[in-house]
Amino acid sequence: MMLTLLDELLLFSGATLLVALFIGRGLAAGWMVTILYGGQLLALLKMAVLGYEGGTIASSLTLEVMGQALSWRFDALSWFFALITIGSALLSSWFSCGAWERSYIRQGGNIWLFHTAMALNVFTMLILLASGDLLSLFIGWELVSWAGFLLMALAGGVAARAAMRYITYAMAGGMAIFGGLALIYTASGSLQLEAVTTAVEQMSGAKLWLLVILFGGGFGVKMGLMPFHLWQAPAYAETPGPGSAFLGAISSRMGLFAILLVLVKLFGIVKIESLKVPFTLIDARDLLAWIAVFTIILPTFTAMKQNDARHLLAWHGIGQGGYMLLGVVVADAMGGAGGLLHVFNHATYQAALFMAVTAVIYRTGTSDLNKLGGLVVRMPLSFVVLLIGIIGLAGLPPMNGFVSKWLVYRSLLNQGMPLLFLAAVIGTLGTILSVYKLIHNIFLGQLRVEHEHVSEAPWSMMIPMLILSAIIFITGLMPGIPLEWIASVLQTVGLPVPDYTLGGVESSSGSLDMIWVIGVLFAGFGVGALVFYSAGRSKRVHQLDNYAGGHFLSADVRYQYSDNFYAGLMHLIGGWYRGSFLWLERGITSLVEFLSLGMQGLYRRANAEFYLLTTALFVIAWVVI
Amino acid sequence: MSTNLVLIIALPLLGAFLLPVLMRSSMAIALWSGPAILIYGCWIIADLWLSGFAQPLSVAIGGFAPPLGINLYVDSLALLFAFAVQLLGLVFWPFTLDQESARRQSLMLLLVAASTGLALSGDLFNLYVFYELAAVATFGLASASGSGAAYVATLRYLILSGIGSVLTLFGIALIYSQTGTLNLAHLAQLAPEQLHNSLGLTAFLAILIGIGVKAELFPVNTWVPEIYATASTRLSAFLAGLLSKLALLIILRLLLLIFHQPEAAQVILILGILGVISGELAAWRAREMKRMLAFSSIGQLGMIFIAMALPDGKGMLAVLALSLHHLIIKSGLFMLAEDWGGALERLRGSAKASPLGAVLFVLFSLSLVGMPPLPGFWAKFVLITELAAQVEPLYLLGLAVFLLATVVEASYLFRVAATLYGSPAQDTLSEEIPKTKGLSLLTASLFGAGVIAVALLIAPVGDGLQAIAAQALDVDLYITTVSPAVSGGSQ
Amino acid sequence: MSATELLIELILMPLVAFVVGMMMVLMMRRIAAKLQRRIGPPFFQPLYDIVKLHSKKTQVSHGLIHDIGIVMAMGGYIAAETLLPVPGMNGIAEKGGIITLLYLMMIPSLGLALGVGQCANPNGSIGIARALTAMLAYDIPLVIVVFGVAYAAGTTNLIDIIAVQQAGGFETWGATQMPLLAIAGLIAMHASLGKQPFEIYIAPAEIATGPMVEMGGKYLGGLFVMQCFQLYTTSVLYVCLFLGGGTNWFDFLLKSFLVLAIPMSIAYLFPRYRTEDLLRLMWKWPVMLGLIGVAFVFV
Amino acid sequence: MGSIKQIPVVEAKRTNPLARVFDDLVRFCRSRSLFILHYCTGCGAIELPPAMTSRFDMERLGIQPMVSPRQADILLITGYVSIKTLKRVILTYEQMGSPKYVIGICSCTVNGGMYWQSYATAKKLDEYMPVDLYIAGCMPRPEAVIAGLQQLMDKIHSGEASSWEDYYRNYDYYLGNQQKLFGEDWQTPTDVISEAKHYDLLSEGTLGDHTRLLEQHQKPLEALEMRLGHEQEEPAK
Amino acid sequence: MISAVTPELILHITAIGLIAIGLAGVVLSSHLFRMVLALVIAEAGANLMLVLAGYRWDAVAPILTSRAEPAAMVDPVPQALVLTAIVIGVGIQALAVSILIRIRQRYATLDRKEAAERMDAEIAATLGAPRDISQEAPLGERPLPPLPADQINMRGDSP
Repeated sequence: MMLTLLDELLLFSGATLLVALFIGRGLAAGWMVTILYGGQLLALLKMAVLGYEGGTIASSLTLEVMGQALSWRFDALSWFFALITIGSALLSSWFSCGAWERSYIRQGGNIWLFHTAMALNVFTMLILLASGDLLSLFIGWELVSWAGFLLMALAGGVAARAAMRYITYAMAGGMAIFGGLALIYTASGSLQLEAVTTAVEQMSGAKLWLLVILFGGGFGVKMGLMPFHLWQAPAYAETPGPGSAFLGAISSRMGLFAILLVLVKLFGIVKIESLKVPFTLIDARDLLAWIAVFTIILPTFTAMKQNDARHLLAWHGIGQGGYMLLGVVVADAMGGAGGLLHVFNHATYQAALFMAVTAVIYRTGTSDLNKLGGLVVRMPLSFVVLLIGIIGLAGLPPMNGFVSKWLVYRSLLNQGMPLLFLAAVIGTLGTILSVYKLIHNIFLGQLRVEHEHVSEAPWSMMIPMLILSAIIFITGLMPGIPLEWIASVLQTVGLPVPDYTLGGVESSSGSLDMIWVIGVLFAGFGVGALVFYSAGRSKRVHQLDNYAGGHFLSADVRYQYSDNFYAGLMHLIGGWYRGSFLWLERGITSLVEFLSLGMQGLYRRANAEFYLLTTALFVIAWVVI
Repeated sequence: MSTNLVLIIALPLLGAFLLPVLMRSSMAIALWSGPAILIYGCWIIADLWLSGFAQPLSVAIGGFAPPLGINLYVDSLALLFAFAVQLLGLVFWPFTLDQESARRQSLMLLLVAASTGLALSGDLFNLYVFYELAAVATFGLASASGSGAAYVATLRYLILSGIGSVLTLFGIALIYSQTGTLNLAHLAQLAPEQLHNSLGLTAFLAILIGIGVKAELFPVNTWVPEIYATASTRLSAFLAGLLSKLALLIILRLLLLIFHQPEAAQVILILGILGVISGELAAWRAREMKRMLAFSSIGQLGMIFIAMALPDGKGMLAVLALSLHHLIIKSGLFMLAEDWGGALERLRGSAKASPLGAVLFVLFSLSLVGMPPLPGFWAKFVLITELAAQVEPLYLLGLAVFLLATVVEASYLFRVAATLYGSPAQDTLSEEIPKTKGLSLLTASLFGAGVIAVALLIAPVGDGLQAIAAQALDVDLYITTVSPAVSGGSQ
Repeated sequence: MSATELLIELILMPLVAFVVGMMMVLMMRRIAAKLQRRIGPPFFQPLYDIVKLHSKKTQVSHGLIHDIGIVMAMGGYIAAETLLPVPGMNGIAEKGGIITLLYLMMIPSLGLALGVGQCANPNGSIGIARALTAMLAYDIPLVIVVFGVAYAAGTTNLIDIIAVQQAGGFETWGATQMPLLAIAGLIAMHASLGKQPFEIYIAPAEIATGPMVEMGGKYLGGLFVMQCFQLYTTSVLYVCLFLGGGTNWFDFLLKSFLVLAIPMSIAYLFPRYRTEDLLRLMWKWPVMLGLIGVAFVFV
Repeated sequence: MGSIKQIPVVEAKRTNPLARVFDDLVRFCRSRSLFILHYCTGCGAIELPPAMTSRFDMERLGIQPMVSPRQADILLITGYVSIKTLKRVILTYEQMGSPKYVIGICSCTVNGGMYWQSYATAKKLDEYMPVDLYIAGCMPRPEAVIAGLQQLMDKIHSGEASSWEDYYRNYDYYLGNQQKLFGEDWQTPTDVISEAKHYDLLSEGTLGDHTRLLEQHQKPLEALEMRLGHEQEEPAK
Repeated sequence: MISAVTPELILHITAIGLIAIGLAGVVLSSHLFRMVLALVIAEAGANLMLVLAGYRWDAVAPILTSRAEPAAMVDPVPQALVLTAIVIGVGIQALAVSILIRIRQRYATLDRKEAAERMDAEIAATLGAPRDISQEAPLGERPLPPLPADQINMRGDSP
């Protein structure tokens, strides 16, 4: 049997898993696994033709089970997501090697399980990305869900509870997809990808709606779309450091992949647009777009209230997912490109941010935003990484997040969607607010006495962070590099392709050239610096030499503002949170609990059997007569 | 060959009565005779299977040809279950030897004999007799622990079962008064004219409720949590794993051969849905391993009932797959529960003490909720594709309930898994954490290996099951096999 | 356009902005003085202040980020000026467009925020928190307004937006075409200037000028420079969006000063809004006006 | 108790004519842009609002109120200074950026005024910090304040207002007086000696017995320099 | 057939009536022994039903003698079945009674509710688990722990 390139990649990935599984306890295991991830990346790059020109590469492995044919293949879409997956796995794994690993073991963590779970996640994700029919898609989907569960539950305690919550949500989503799968199978008698298109053409409006809801909901759970977003933040945040970087970067994007594959490529946006929401003026596409913007706004503002750096970032991860979906469902050239570019960009800065926070935890032992401060003088490189990351996250120039958000905005503007546009901008503003809180409370302000002797994170952690920072900046400067891959992805899923250049996008209605923008920005900084440094030399003073209305500051007085950071804002909108959809989850939980109690009562009552028997007889009598 | 097949019922029956006597003379013989009988039974069936068993065959007993005489009907489905009975009888054999266990061993043999009879019998009244025989053996085994709770539970089970047998008898009487025969093949011929009316439906429903007591059918399954909580784990495993499936097999045969009316299917569907809802939800709140498994088993059987209710035998493959899957998984889980019975909270941190047990638990749970490469997924997949193909809203409701129940199932099973892997409370001594060990762990590992083997060999296993299902679905084949006269052939 | 011309434009644009900005600061202070029946500062007062601050002997720094923050605060605006077309000079306006411009205008705030953070003074941090909240308040109507204008013009390119308005003289001005948006934009612009009654983040008597609390010497001087740019950028942006840009420099400057004079005249008549009142005000009236205005654009 | 030393000021007039023009311009700008620190100690503060508002309008002279010592040029001591207040005044003075000017308003700052008998007030302000200008009166009217400020402007323009240098040059003297009042462990967060070195104003009067005493009691308050080292000094908790 | 009241009809009604009485007795009685007795009655009804299924009024007993076969014989099969059923029934009743004796020995009561209560308590005690339904104790921890985003480890106090 000839091995195709895809087979090589999957074998490599499987080998990584086996290495992690069997020699994961060895000290060099981390490095070995990292090198193998590098090998996977090389195997993926051998398929680079997919990313640049499109086409498909099939796996030579096919199966036939119970009359269902299973096959696997890669196209530009898979390749793009696989690139992000393996890239983030490589860097996260690199980050975990050496210093972090040792401290993790010292704290009683199981590093073998960690490496295994990471390798398993990558492997299952690749299988999902390679799925060539709906059944293999579902199989990959479930595998990814459970692999994710393993990684999330690693830390035990709070993490395990969060993972439990995740798996309940994921199962619900999985079952929705399962149901949708069955409907498609019924309609078209096949589970090949083309069958979806056939099924969709045959289906009536109501059934199609059901299908869209089942698939949208099922995939949406993984993406953390409203109102299924509650599981994500605690689950990602409580995962051990590099794991959360990896999960935050790519895991929930698998949902977007599936949405792109099924809803966009196979259903077609046109079909979705033709589904009207009854009694309203909007259609299913608008509905998805609105879900997307609420997914942007609410988690972002929830993030603002977090007091733990990891939770804050994880909540943003949910919110940023909304931009991706928004861009994709707007589905014009710029929107599609923006949504997909944001997948790439988000992976880079989210991984960098989680790594920076992990570095801080590694040195200080806490990620509590109220217990940190002033670390910039002790961990300047981590500060720079975090700064670059938050600029990307907030979508400000000159980092890459700006480009993707710009594209999404432009598409909304071109399509004339003012409310969505407004909502997207509100999300961005909220992001700016909360990321400032993040960087301020960790790195700025007064250095605490107990952190006087903290030093910069070790190089084994620093290098992956710096690489990511460089990627964030370079792709911000030259977004044409990822846009080239995205162009083939857009072609693959049948969306229009924007007219891109190395520095941005050309368009008759206003274009963007990041090389120029960043050029003048840095020139501006240069001029500013010239003005600034031409004046007298400044003198550093101690942080306690500070205006306090004439008060004498001493080290034991905590002269720092970190708690209830946006007090004025919360004064107005604090009351609007109201548990942020927790009521929904609690309501469902209580309902299940209540029903469960009733059902147990049914079985456990002293003479329940007789009641039941009479009910049964009654039912029989009713049916017979 | 036919005599051999009779032997697999007759030998355990004989053994059951002789064992107490043998015990008096020689402990060693008594110790090994039971397993020897079961191994022989397994060998007979395996031999039959391997020697190119393709066509079903009918074995007349006592020289009278059906429909007058009593016959055994042996097709691959029956043979599969008969084999499972013998094998599981061996697996769950109470291996200690004293006066008390002698009684248990002979009751076990009795149970095996009756169960094999249930699997093979081709006559309605014979089924009833074997059914009652199995019930008596079950009562004996269930009350064997001797605690007050076991007695009360057994009595309640007995009364429920008694009502069931009254109803079954009533149904049989109705059928007989209508047709004058109790041979299944004969009934299958007569049914379209004589039994597809409200009288026949009443008879079927009476039998359904009656047999349903054993099959954990929704309204008559209140005995389940009590019996599983008080009886020995091995018995529970046998009851949940096998006996319920045999009762199910009877209902399935009746449904396929005789009562293929839509109303019958509808009732089964409704009861199945209710069973799923009640079982899974009740399990969600269970605080104790065995009871959780008991409730979960009710839910699982509800799913099988839903599959059974599919019209025109479409659910046959699903029923078969789900039954076998549940048989393996539940037996394995009950084996783990042998050491892990009791409050779930006590299991906190058990994974450290017994890693293999924890891994097996997770494996079984994953398969039960249907994680893809494991066999449970394929079983569920077969079911839902068939369910979704139905146009009637009730089936779609069944589909929705089935999917939601799976979510609930995952939730409570993995709560236990999380407890297993959690860190024990501060004041717990390591000796206090229950560990899985010895024979039960070995047995559970066997089941675990089985699950993995099936997962790896899913393609051939699926084909095999499809063949079995196709054979079981063929009513004409059944009729011609039992009474060749109809088609003019001769035996 | 040759590279030299472009380079000259890129140098000239911020320079002009700075000079005009200083005059705008002067105008602002003079208006305040006139309203309070004072004489007000002399003509070169903004220049005196800046020169004095830069020539202070003591330059207290709290760290590198403190310095960089100020550089970013100035540099961001200097870069923004090159995206803002003025009569005869377009700079690189077509490479960015209005969305980029709005984002570049956030860079100085972010830089300032970083610098203030490093100052390790809670008054400053509170001020920044309030400033960011205020940004959340006024950016929402501002964004609606920008959306409406860009959608009406069918482009995000400021040069095109201006060209569309200049096509038919006064009738095609944004303010004539979209009066509601113009009003909303004016209110949002007023709030974005951070002057009374929207200067909760400075609140001298409460949090000691908030972000500026630890800024002395060239640090404060940098912020004075930034303020010049800020006034210029804001008013010129408004002129470009609603008043048809400028056909010549006189026209252009007249409009810019007039636009700025309106909020300045209002500013000194009101007491300060609290943060939540500011939010409530900004999210209510200008947003409502803006949305109605956008609806008209769509009609 | 030492006395204030008259240290000759070296004229820093530069020879380059362009530089002299530049210096002149800078001095002019300094004199025309004066930020007053809002630090009101006594009853004299009541005269400042009229001086600022429409009647007298300090802004026409380029004088503005500021709230933070970092931003301000002028410290106005507007009345008696209790000992407790004096600590804050000194702290604030040291935090102001040079060149900085102190104006004592009201008689209380000159000689204690009506509080001359009080045990709790500092009588002579210039024992604790160099004062550029006194505006006597109880209280002086706004006209007097404006006149005083104008006088200060002239002094700044001509380069005479350099009392702030005196604080660095004679730090030992001022510190001695402060220590006498506040005790031996008196310390402000500002490291004046290192600033004196920074401005090249270290002279014989800067260091002395009192500064040695200060060094004994002083908790080190060196600036937290940015560190790039990866070696942890102490293991993280 | 319904128009005339035949013995057959009466007997059928009797059979169904016996079953009904039995079932009602099982459902309504609160004494375990009475429940067993009610079961016996129901079983008798079912047996009667079965006998009736094959009985013919115009025929003789199905006993083969040397004489020539009569024109009509009662169907012998149900009678054989009933015999079997009665044997099984008696066996089960005996088992039931023996269990009743054991229950009486253990719990000193044969009241249905009380026995069930005692059983529940004993199960709970042996398994070490809280009783599933209890009026006294609270429900305990929810299986799906609500993890409000803003409440978990807010200050990082917990390890």
